[in-house]
Amino acid sequence: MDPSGNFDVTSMAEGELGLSSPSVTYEEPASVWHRLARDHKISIVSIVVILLFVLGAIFAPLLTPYEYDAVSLSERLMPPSPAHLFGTDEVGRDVLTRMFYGSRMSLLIGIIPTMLSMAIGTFVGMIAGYFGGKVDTIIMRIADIVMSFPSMLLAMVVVYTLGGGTFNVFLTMALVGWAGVARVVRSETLKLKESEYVEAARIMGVRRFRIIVRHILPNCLPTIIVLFTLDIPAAILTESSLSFLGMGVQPPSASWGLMVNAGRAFLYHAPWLCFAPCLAIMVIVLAFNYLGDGLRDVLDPHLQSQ
Amino acid sequence: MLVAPLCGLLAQGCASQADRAKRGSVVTASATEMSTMDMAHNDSVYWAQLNIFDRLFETRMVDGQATVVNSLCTDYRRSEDGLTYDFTLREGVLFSNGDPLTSSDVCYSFSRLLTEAAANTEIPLQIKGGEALMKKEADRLEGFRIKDNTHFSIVLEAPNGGFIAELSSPAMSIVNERVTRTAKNFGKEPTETIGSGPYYAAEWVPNDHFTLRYNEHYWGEEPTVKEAVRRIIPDASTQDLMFQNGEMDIISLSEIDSLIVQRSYKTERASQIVHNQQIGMTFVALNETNRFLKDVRVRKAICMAIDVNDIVHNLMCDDGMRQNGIIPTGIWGHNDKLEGPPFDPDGARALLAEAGYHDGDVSFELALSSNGPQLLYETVSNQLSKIGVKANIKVYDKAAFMEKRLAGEVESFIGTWFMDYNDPANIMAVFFGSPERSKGRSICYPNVDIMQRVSAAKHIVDDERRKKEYQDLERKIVIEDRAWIPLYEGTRLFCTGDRVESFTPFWAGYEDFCVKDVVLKKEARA
Amino acid sequence: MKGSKASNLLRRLLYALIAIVGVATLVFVLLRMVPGNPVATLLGEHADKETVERISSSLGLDKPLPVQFADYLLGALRGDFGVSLTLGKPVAELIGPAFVNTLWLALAAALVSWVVGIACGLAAAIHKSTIIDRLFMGFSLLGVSLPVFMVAMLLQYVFARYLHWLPVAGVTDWTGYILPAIALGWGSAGSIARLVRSSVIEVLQQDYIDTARAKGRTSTQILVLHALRNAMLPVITLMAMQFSGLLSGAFITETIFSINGIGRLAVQAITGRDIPLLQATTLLCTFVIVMGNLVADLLYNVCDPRVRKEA
Amino acid sequence: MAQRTLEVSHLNTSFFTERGEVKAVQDVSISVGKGQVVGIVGESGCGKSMIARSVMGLVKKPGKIVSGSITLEGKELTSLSEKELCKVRGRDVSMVFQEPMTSLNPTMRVGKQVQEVIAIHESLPKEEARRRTLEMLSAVGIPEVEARYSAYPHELSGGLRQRVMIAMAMVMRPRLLIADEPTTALDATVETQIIALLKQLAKDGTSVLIISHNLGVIAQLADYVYVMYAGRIVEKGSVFELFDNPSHPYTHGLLGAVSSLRSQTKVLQTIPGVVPNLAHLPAGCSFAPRCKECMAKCGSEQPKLITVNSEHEVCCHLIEGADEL
Repeated sequence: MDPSGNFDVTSMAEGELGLSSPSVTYEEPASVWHRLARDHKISIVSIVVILLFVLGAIFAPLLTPYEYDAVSLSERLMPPSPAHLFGTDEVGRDVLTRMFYGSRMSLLIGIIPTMLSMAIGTFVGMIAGYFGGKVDTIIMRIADIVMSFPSMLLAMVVVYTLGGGTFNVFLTMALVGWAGVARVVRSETLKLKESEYVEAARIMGVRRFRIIVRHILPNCLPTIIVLFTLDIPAAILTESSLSFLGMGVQPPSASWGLMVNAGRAFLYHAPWLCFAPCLAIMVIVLAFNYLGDGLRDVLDPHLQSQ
Repeated sequence: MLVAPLCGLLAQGCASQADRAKRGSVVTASATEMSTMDMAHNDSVYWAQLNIFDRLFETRMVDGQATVVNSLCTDYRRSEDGLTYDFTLREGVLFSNGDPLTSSDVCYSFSRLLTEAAANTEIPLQIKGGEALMKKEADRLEGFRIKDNTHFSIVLEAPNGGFIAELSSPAMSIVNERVTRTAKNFGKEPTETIGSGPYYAAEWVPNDHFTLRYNEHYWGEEPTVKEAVRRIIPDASTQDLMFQNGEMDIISLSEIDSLIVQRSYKTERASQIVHNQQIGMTFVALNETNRFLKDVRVRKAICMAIDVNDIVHNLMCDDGMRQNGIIPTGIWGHNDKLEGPPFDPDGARALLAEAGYHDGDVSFELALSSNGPQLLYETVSNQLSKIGVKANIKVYDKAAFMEKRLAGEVESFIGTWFMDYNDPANIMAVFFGSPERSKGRSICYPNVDIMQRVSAAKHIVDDERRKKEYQDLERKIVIEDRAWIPLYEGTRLFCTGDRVESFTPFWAGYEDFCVKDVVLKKEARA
Repeated sequence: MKGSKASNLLRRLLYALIAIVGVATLVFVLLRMVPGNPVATLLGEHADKETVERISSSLGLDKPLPVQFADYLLGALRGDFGVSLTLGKPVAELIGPAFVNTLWLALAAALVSWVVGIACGLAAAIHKSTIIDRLFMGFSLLGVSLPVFMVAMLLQYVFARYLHWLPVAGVTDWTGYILPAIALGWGSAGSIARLVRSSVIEVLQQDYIDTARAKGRTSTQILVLHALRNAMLPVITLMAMQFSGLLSGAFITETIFSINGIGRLAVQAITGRDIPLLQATTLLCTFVIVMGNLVADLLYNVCDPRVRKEA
Repeated sequence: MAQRTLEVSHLNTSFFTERGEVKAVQDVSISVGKGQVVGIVGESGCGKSMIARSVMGLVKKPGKIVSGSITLEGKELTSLSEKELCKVRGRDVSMVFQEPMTSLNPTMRVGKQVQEVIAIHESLPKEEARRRTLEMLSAVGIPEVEARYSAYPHELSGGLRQRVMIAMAMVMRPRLLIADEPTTALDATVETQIIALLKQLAKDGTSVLIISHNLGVIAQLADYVYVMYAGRIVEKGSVFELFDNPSHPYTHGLLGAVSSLRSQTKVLQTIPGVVPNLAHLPAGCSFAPRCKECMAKCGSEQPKLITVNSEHEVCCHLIEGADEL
């Protein structure tokens, strides 16, 4: 299925061991990190994995003796060897080197558009939820339009309108992603708006902007953090699908999606071309998903199933 | 997991895919669907034209040299001044619906290209009165004179030594006048698209498959293939798999990496490989309005920095031939004495320095159309970077690329031109025939005199003189002006499946071919 | 009560209509912002500028934009989407059969994802925190983490290339749907499994499950009679929405397996800059998604008595 | 002594978590006679509900009955298989839960939910089962039973839902009804009605084990009371004896925390501190850390159950000390 945006955001709350009456209450509330380490060890592993990838991306030039774009036609499609641990690609470039450089692009694609869509979605969602009325109706109808447009198709159309290229892919994915965030944040805001302390702040004459920033935003944060963590892998997958259809990042930039796309013609005859980037996509997406799951359990935001 | 046992059951039920092939039928695949079978509206996919229709003449490969042979026309005579041609049509030719072929069908076919006024107007426009017909100032083609059912003559506006070769172009296919005149959907509806070729269109599910079936009225020798299905498979690796799985009988290997072809097809199926020179030229176009590229020394440096032998040997696994001119090998008028500059990066650097440029000074856009040869681009760009020239690859969507190119705004690109007919005009005039044409190809060649001569060369009736003039001009453009950077002529490889005895591709090396040139093994015949 | 229910339905329909018209407008505007004349690509290498302009005007591409937009909307209402630039046929004729192919594919994929997803989710929920749970959940997380094209290519190589059991691509008979259905259903099977698991676990912690046990029901009876129906409520919604997703999102699967469906048409329309075809496919996909959401809402209303009465 | 309806002796129920054993119920013995109403009282989290669950055989997964015996009319329940337990539950012993809002299946009509119990334990024709269901529903005081039969839980008020729960528990005429905080979620007027209904049931011969943190409810309903603290019975006695003469400091505290009409003091007393973590119980008396009258001995030695009089036993070093003096 279309990989983007299909992560169910249902609460995976497991209920602490089902201890209904002898509750283990009155303990010091552990920090998020402690609870992650205690109940979701795999989240910690995920964080380590993600950090490793980030380090690999930052220090790519130090980790490999090759240039990521050094064409060497006499060394085309060489199988893995001590000189080229993951072999060479169809124009003789070192696959491992391109993996390191590709992780820059793929991580950026995971993070930057997601941050953008989070920012837009949060802002718009809070405005819609807080002010209600016509503003809400208009914003939510626009969000409806974006959401009824199959995300992959919208991305393809926007990429084609703007042309390929890194920046446009960033923009496209942000444009596609904000609506879902806006919906969740809006419903959260609606709930918070009715809460006593917001009511109290309003009665005391606190300005609306201040209420939104000081009272509503911080309480939406857990939700936003979890959404963010779960949207990153979705973005990486969307980019790889776009690249697969030739509409993502354009060469000679390297991204994992692009490498898989180039390598798929060689899947049978030179599998190392696909293997490494596929594995990387899989691992990083799994890591972010596990981390997202863990954060969701620990932060327990109010995410509905839709 | 649930799937595995299910598939096990299936495996028992269905035999190997190859055993399911229908006798007398071949399956082939292409990534691109035709938009129409109508030659007046299509010029990129020739599958329908080559198999459903005939032309007055055909071009065939004879000993590596393209040669024009008779087809629907059995005899012709050219007048002294090269303006008038008298033709004799083959007797007893029937269309696939049983109608007889007459001179009137030929006249209608040529006139129609002009009245439709879309693609392929260039050749009939040379016939006297062609311009008037196209502009609707006349209602018939003045230069086309019908004598009787099998005899007619054509008068040209100006002499053209390559006219007969041009008549073998797929665009000049002969249609059935009676059916086509009344057709609502010629070219799209199989029953309304009638030709005299060896096959007729039996079924067309756009985007899925197109089926040809043998035309019982065909005048030529009966082919062994009675049915040909052309499936649309956009993905080259899927085609590869399908062929390996026995689901296809003939595969064009041009979209599969040459090294893979070398490692798998050439080693495992060497005897089934069919080579065919692609009569066409791959070249680098440099726009002379660019502030760097207008300097001939820069163009020459670029020329010297591209290691064509490396590309042909390593990127193409020697499935290609280095070219030094404009007129490709295999075309009449090709000059094999032309010599390109040697691969010499140091010399190139020196030339750049002489022109006043240092490392990184020269920088331009190398425009790649979204479906273009990406590896070649990356290779060339990388080779140029070694002499300090930045050729930045920029990917454009096909339409955007076309529009930019037609407006003369592409800074540089790598293109391939395939020949439609066996005459130098088919490439020289296209790129250097006039300032407009040169601009439309984003070369923007400034030398007006040369272009006038290219345009006029076509009208030289004497073959030797015409050849000499073309070669002269070619030398000026390529060697002196470096306005055209030739790379190579490719070889198209086909691989035939176990059911195919022999196969002859189309002379110009298109992916499309004449199905009648496929011979099935005895056991696979109907 | 009835009045409010009807007006609620009307409001939803209105929203759906707004969304569809909105998408239609959005696509129209986006496509007109693109540089490059689609006709140029169509005519190919041999065409010169004049020919391109002549053909463009014959296709009405030179009319003022508002006029083109009006033509397009009015045509769409009549089911006339113009003629495809790349395939040369009326778009409506192309979309009909393509939609049927896509529908079959989506049904097959839905079957795969529902059966596999619900089975895995249930098994994991019942054996919560055991090795079975970890295995199935790892499996389903892999389902949502693997790009669909990787699954598709893997299936092609294993079942077609090595085992020769199934055709690589294309649909000549029903066996052609098996691999694409698995590839397409795989991802949504993963998310369904995750939702089923969490939903069943949540329901199994509800007090009424204790009540049922106190009545003397066995675990299996409880699961079937009490837990499943309640646990399936959110799942049904997800399934309805995913089905519309399958119907309108098989771009990659249809391309890899060469199935002549809506998804591949859309991809071809984009790469070929086939504006009429692209407009029609996006409109169709949007319609499907909007209807899917509507059906999901209605299904939820039907299945959950709490919502049913409130509406 | 005549055969008791329920006899729990030396019951130990623990949870086995990653961080060790949590002893939810320790060495608890309880006895309920026929037609008797027995109450268990204690703060939340002290293990009351675990006793109920242990009796029902409904202890959830990491939890387990470690030792002890539970007999229902002489029949040992702890050794029964799950299948045999299913036959007992709902027929011989049934349970009413605290939350009427969530204890009913939201997607099932309430009548069906009651009728289901009959279907599980008896093969009756549907009509007959329905008739009995309707009878039972009206017996617990539900008006317009025909209409209510096909209502969904969310369409009923809290009180009605609890009545449905009671109907469900009583429809098979069980020997023992366990009511776990049956009125906690209800408002005061409804509470009174439900208490009256339970009283009526006891009068009709059903033994009732009622669990509550609300001493008021216990005082109104129970004949005999057990006071629980941190998984142990700390004091037990007949309702009058216990309320008139509380011996354990904790019971004192509990009573002090209730505003009573009889009480002369205006200020409510509270028990300082909280229920200790069951995973890390102090070595001696578990109430010691909160006890105002704590002695040195309390921190190290577990007190034994001491008989105050024939109707009253307590588990406290203070009493022991009194004896010694």
